[in-house]
Amino acid sequence: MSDAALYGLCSAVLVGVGLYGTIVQPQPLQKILAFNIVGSGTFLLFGVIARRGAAADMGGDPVPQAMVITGLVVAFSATALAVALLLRLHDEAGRADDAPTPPATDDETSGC
Amino acid sequence: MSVLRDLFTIVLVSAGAVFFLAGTAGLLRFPDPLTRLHALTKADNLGLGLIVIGLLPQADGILAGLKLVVVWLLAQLAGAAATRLVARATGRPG
Amino acid sequence: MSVGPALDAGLALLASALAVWVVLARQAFGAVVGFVAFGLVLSLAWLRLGAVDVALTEAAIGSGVTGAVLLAAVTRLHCARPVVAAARCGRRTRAISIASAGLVSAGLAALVLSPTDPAPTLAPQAAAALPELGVGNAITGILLAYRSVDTLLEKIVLLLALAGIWSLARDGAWGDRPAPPGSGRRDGTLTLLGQVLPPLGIVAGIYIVWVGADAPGGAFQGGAILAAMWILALMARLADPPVVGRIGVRLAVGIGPIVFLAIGFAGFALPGGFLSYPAGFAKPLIIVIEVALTFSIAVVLGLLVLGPSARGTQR
Amino acid sequence: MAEFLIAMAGVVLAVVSVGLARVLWGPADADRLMAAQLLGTGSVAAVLLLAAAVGSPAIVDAAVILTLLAAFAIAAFVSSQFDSDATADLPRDQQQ
Repeated sequence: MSDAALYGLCSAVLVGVGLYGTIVQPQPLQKILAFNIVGSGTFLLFGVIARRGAAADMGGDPVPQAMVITGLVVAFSATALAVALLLRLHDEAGRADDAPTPPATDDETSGC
Repeated sequence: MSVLRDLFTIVLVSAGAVFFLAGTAGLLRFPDPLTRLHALTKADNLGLGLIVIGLLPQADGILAGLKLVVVWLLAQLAGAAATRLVARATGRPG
Repeated sequence: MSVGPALDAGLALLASALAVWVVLARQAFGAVVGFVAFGLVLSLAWLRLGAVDVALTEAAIGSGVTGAVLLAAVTRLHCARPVVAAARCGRRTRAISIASAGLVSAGLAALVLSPTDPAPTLAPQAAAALPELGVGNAITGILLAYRSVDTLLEKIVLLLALAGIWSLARDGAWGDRPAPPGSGRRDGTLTLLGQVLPPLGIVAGIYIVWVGADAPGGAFQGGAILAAMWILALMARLADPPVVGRIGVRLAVGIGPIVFLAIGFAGFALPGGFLSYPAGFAKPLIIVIEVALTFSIAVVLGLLVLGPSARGTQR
Repeated sequence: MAEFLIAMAGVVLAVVSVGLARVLWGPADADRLMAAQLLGTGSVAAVLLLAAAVGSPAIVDAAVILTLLAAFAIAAFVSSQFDSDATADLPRDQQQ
């Protein structure tokens, strides 16, 4: 089996595992991680396509590789935003715990 | 000459790998966090160091070799500081 | 070469196993550490796939800076009560999710195993046009010349994410300093690390940007290293986080896209198109854009790690 | 020679990834982090070996980045860890 096919299978596994985690994982932080794994799997798929397009003295097609670099940066900014939202939610929940009646925070749980 | 050079690389790189093995074994088998940290630093310093020294004859040019040494020094510095910080985080006075 | 495939198989297995661990771990800290390890393994996989540029980015951003954000977040979440009463899914939901995720995986695997022949590639075109740009690294050429609109929009995405994070600040803290990373406790070792590592890291970051024209490297990777060194100095309390409302901070954040856009619009006047470079000036313009971008990327990534403003953080 | 170096990269990675069992077992968070640090050092070694095998000096840059950011990630962990120690005994409204 060629290295491209091997990593291609790996990317398929990563997307599946990440998708499962995104749906099933109850902890919001791990949901974010699982979603990032879906992203990594997708990027790896791009890497495999790039590898197959190796030509002109290059190890791989540079166009998908450049798109992955862009994608990694975007994925990071989305993750940072998601984590900041989560921390803020956490602060609000912690504050609300001291109040007599906790407000509805079931947005997270109702999806599951 | 080239045979001798390759032999040097093979011996030192293998020795480095052995230190990684020892470090991992220590990390898995030692009873408490501080002794495990002790095992880890062996792999960090000696394992990587031996591999870098072993690779030096394979580097083409002085600059490339220098970069290898810089990587090792950086790893040393970072590893030493990180070890102390982790030791502190285990909750005992470092 | 019989050992190569074995190494590839090992890396693919390790990555998959770590992904499973991250998704199924019962304890968030273990999951985060697993994720950082997963990033490391992936950057090795990228090296094996011949994509050194991507490996550098994955190591710097995918594993390093993301890892720092997650590690800091997980300790903050750890020491208090859980946010939401985490409802576990029922057995039926699990079964349906496993089936659908498996279906997606199987579909992707089938696609991967039936490659088109000849494989589509733009490598020859990219290589043929490179001498015109005067840039040796095809990926830098693509990011800053052929598909520079993507790169520009990506910068805008970074700015949007930053605006989103800043808008999570409480009313009283609006435009003030973000909380410094870590704790207020000074520690000798941390101070030493904060004093010694950033100078070396800044040299390494600038070097990575500089070689990016002709060898793997570039603005993203270099910018991420610079951002990490800045955050390290802030952790060691060698500097204070900036007051984000200040005009200087806004300018630092925007200078990269501004220069990019200015040169882009100048393209209308000179060679006749948005983001097209006049013949012979491609390389100097690319370098100007790259330097401005690196600076902005470093500042934005750092501010993304710092998070929203918080009041009363000056000690 | 290239084959030997690639094989050694695989050996070091295999050895070090066995240590990842500590991420699963713990018990302390520091143990999990130690396993990750070991994987980091092992990856740096593997990258250097691969660079020598392929004969591409650019790959060494990946090792530089990995080393720098491993130190950074550990500092991030430890300094936030201090945070939870330091504020654990404060009343809640003073933690923010």
